[in-house]
Amino acid sequence: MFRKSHFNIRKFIYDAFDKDMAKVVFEKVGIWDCTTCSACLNKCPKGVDTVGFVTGLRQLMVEDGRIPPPIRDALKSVSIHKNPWKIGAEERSKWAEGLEIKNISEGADILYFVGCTPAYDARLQKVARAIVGIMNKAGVDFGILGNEEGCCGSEIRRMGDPWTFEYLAKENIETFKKYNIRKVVTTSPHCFNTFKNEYEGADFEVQHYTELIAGLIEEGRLAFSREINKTVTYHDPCFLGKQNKIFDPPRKILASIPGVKLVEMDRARERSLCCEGGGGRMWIESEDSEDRLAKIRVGEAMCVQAQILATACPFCLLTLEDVVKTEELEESIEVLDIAELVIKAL
Amino acid sequence: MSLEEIIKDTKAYYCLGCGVCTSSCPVARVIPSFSPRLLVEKALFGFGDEIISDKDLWSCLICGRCASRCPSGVDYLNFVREMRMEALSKGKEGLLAHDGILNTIMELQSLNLKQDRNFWITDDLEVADAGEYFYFVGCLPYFDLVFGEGGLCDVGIRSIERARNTVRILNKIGIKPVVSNNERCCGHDLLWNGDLEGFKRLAELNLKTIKESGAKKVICVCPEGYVTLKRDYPRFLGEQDIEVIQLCQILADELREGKLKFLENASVDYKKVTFHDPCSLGRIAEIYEEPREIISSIPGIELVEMERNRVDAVCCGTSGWVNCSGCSKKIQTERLKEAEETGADALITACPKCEIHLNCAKYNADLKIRIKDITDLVAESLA
Amino acid sequence: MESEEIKIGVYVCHCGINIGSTVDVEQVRDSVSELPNVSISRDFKYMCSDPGQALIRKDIEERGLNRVVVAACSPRMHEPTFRKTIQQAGLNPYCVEIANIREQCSWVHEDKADATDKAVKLVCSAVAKASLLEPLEEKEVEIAPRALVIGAGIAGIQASLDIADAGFQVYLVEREPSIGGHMAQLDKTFPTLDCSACIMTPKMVEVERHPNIELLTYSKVIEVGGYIGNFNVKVKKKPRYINMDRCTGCGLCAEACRLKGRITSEFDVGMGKRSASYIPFPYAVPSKYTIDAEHCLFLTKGKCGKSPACKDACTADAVEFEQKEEIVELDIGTIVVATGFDLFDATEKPEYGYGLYDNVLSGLEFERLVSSSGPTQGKIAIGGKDPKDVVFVQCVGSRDKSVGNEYCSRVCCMYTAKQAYLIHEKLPDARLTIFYIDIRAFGKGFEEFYDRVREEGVRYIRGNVSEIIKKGDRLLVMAEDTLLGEPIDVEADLVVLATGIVPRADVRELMNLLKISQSPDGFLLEAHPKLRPVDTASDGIYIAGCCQGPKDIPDTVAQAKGAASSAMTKMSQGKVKVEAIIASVDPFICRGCGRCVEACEYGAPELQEAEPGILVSEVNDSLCKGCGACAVACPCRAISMKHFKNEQIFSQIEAVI
Amino acid sequence: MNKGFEPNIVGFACNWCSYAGADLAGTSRIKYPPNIKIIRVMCTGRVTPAFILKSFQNGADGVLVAGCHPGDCHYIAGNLKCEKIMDVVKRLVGILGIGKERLRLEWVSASEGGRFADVVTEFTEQVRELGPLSGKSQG
Repeated sequence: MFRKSHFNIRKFIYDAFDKDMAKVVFEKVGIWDCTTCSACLNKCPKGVDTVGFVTGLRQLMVEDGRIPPPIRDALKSVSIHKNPWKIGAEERSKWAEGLEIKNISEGADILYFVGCTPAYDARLQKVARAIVGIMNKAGVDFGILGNEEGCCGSEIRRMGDPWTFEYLAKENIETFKKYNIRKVVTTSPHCFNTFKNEYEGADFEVQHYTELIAGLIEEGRLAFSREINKTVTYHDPCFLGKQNKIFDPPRKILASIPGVKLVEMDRARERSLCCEGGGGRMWIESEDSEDRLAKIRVGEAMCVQAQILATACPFCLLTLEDVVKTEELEESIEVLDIAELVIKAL
Repeated sequence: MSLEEIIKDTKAYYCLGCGVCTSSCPVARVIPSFSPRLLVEKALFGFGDEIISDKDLWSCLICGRCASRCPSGVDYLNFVREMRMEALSKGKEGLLAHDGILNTIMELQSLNLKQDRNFWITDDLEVADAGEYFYFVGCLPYFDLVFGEGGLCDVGIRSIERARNTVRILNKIGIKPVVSNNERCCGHDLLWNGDLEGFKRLAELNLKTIKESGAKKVICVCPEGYVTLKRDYPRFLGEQDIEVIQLCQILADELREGKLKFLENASVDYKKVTFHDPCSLGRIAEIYEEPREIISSIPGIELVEMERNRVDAVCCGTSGWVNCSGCSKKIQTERLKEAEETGADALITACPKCEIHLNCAKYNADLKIRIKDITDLVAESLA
Repeated sequence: MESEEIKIGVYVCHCGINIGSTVDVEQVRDSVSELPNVSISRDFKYMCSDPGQALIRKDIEERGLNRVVVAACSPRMHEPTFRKTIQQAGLNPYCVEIANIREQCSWVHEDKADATDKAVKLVCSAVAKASLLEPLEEKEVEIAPRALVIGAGIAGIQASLDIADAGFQVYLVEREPSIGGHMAQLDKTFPTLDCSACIMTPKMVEVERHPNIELLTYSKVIEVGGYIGNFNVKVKKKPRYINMDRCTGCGLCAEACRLKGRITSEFDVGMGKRSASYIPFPYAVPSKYTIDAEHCLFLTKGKCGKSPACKDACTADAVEFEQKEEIVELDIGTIVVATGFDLFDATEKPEYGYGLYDNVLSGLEFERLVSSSGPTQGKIAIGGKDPKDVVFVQCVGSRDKSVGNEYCSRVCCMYTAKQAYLIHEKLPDARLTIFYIDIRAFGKGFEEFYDRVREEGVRYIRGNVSEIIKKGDRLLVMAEDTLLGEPIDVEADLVVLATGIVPRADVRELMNLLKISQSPDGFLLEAHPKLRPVDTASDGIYIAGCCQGPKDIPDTVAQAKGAASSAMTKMSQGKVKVEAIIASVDPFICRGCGRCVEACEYGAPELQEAEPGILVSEVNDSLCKGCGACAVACPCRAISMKHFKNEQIFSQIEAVI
Repeated sequence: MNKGFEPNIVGFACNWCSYAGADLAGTSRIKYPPNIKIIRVMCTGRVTPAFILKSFQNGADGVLVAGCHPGDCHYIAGNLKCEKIMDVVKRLVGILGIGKERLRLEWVSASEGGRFADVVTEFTEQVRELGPLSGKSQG
């Protein structure tokens, strides 16, 4: 009973002990399969930095110029357009057209950092608008950077390009400083994680939007007026859950929506299964042909009779929804971002 | 310096052997083996080595009670100082209290270190880098860390408040004094513990600092600093073109001219007080009346005298942070009891060291009388 | 004394090449030969060897040396050796000073010139201190012939029996209602498969009957004062609400209890239920009941039906709700600590689903399940059915930095093998899989037993389990078979986690009580890891069993016997030398301010009235441990910390720079 | 400017934890700069402020005091007493112009040989960076 990938981090590490490093890296299949979800890192009894090892190997490949074309394109796009989606920076704030959102230069308590994928992906633009809608309802004083916003670098770093990451980090910190930003709220757990744990010299507070909304609900600043009579299960994104131990705010939000019956999948919280969207995996497909983890995950959600599979990460949303479409499960289950559920119920 | 030179220098050969010195000596009362007379006589008989080996050489408080009463005018204080110099040159020293930390602090100040001693200056205080008056702060910043709250040997005082109060008072009477980060320890204790070279190093650095500030007048609050700058700097480094003044003198002058005004019923906390003459201020500098005038003129305060006052006052029990012991405590306890017997609710002193030593004696002891510094008292009572 | 001329001999050791290869020993020898007070300086291949020591003794005798400096390895290594050496030559043992030029010089530096330079300074510093060293006197105190043993698991039981057999009085304190500890909870013991209860019960009964043992169960040590030979101990006896003399152990009270079968049994680690009035297990000692005040209706709510059912049921009139807690005071000579361990809480590893799935058990839970005295009388059933596939997971909470336990628990490999064997005996058709990282079968008969288990068809897979998830009614255990390098999933009806051994949750409380320390793994710290494994840093306090670190039963018993014999040695000597490196007060200088009293953790200095109204501090030599905090607190330097006096250290500072 | 400057560092280590930790660094052959010379005390609670000041006065450029981690003191709380005292001594060396950075208090256990070496290496580099204690020559 063997699982899908040839990717075997332990073997990589063992091989690296006594063989020529370059040979090890470049002859291995599966190095791009790692989603950097950190499930192994968290459990390693000897505290080996497995994820750092993988990104390190990738870095060697990037240095050597042996980069798979899709990765190369994504990295190139970031240096040109400040996003990995190969779309011009001038189109970054298109999603916000028609919405009344302050530019941060006018001054605000909170910077809403939208992120590349929610800014450019049509499906995720809905999530960004939902978050804006919620914040407006609650009277949160926030602004956005508009076209000035640039990639956070989280995925770039994991694709083996720490140099561009450092450049992006420096630039973002400077931009935040310029507008005297004290608090940043992100759509994506990936941006959140990198701001919180990987930006050296950052002196601003970071929140994931689920923390912000859970807080707003607790303070009574959001009143639900509509019931959503559905069975909902929540998929913990790795970068929010496993890696930053934010398990409760999303659940608190869901539990407070009238009508929602919250059920848990077997693999919940620390035990959650990765959707396979992290670590650059949005840009590169695995060479193995077994079932995607997202497919397994949707199956798990259906096992607990969930009608809605809720999540709080752009990548999770895309990978899970993709499965629902390709497997033609739209009748049975719907994948939604928590923000979308909240705005529906307001 | 040879023994003969010391004898000559201090006129020890005039000693009549009358014993007035020993019977006047507060130390001799608690350490019967200690005798100023015997020390001098031993020198006259040529037993210099015995004197410098005797640990009691370091028990003398330099309080000057013996010298003030000596019918022959033996310069007993300098006799002890010079004998200590001899002892030091033979590698002998007294038992330094607080593991010698205060003495080390003094010695470290003769190095070329950039101190940060002015941390206490708050925004409400007006001080200058240059000007006519130089306020010589003395050891207060260091005392605060050693003896202040949470300090190494907490005796429950706030020495640094003294410095602030002094500047407040000076500001009130229109003086914006120079306070310098380059000020050093005055050198009093090094001098009297026999380290003349160490003293000179500090004195030179201080004179340089004072002169660079352009000041012509130096205001001292600490009586030891006052006598050191006024008497010892000229003696060992030649005449200086500066006037050294003790704060009480300024205050008494201002009072007489009616320029210093106290609050109506200024003293609520202290009704009846007694004044303890610090040795340097009293017997050495002969400033007896000014502090009394100042205290008496604070509305609501009654000044009463202890049995032994002015020239007869008794030392606070320790000097130069050397040979502090249970005997010192006996002297201190006796002095505090003498103050309590007057019925006063506070003993007023004018020397930070008296304040420290008397407070230390109160630690875990059954002594009620409060100890208050005259500068603090004045600052709190000013209109 | 003061006039005695100081004559120092300096001896620089090559330690083979350990020092000599990095430090120019001859240069060190020559550089210090002209220092004041040094009358001879030599070098030698191995100073600690017999000829090396003889060299020192010869010089002392022939040259009249009165202080010795040895520049060699750490004083923590050979200071005692050289103290003895000079003592044999008639000097006071405290007249030697060691310069540590091996551990703190030759072994940590590479450049020979730098290392030599540093070695010279370290020797200068030692010479400076040696010039000021003073002979010290070692005093003696009497030792009370009574031992306190804390904890009555197998370690405490064995130690108590040994000490009592030697004729000393023993007070054995146990916090549970019965003695026996964790061993009593086990079914069979590896590798011999002896029944745990069968080999333990006779010892438990012997403890109860021994004329020299006073058993204090349901009790806790709450205060320990004093020092070796003269510990003053307070023990709190919790009320059992049952009269120990009257109770016959018949169990009518438990039968009658209105909460019967509703309270979780601690002894069965949640696998079984009990009443509020209970005896933890059938062969408990003492075989007397206890009413659990936390649950008993009458004790918690003040009401239990019309009248308490147990009281009505008891024919011996043994129920006494009016009992109060009692404090017992003891004068003790030596103490043996045998407080055992806690089991690792597997919920700290959420990936295993422990606490989430009923069919994931801890090792101890499985012991109770498989035990014939357990809640199922030894029947292994999951959801009423015999499990077909059982998976064992090794190293749960051991060798795992992610939960902060870096050490190996030492018993799990073998107890897992034993448990697999027990299942195989009862359910020969069950498929048994053990996931392991390494098998540590190091003990007597262990490897043979491991082979036997494998012969029975138990499958050993090398790889640590990464997660356990539900698959229908069954579990899916996921791991990598690291020998094949391929992921592997195994389905299971029952998973047994080889939960490791962790320090007692209240170990800090115990440390504060006894003034002993812990090692980085959290277990109690022995005085020396190899040579003093049962001693602690506090004289007269010994440790045995798992409180010192994970170990199996034979090792525990051996260590208990070791601790007992150490305690007995001290008590049969009747007297003990107390620390010579202590503080002393110069009563003439002391101001009696009491700052030393405030600084001391041991109550060693006390203020005494020397003359009316004059207080002077006095240090109790037996209480002083020699830390020197009082000397720092003393404002007037009345207190000297012997062997670490101000002038000694000042001289070292001067010499070292 | 300070090229070739080798700082003089005096270390005070408690017998039970840090001195043993230093020994362990030796037994493990972990290398560190030779600038530090350790004076053994039974407990950091024995380190009186005068030891620190005397060290500076005698020409030390840095002083390291190393004791047991809080809670591990062989004498219960000597290390905490030392910490309280060192807080004041740091302020003292601060106003004296010696500089707080030249005095360091660290907790090193008997099992932390590596940490001992790291602490010493790092502190030595820091003091080297600070340069010689100014005015030392005049002293």
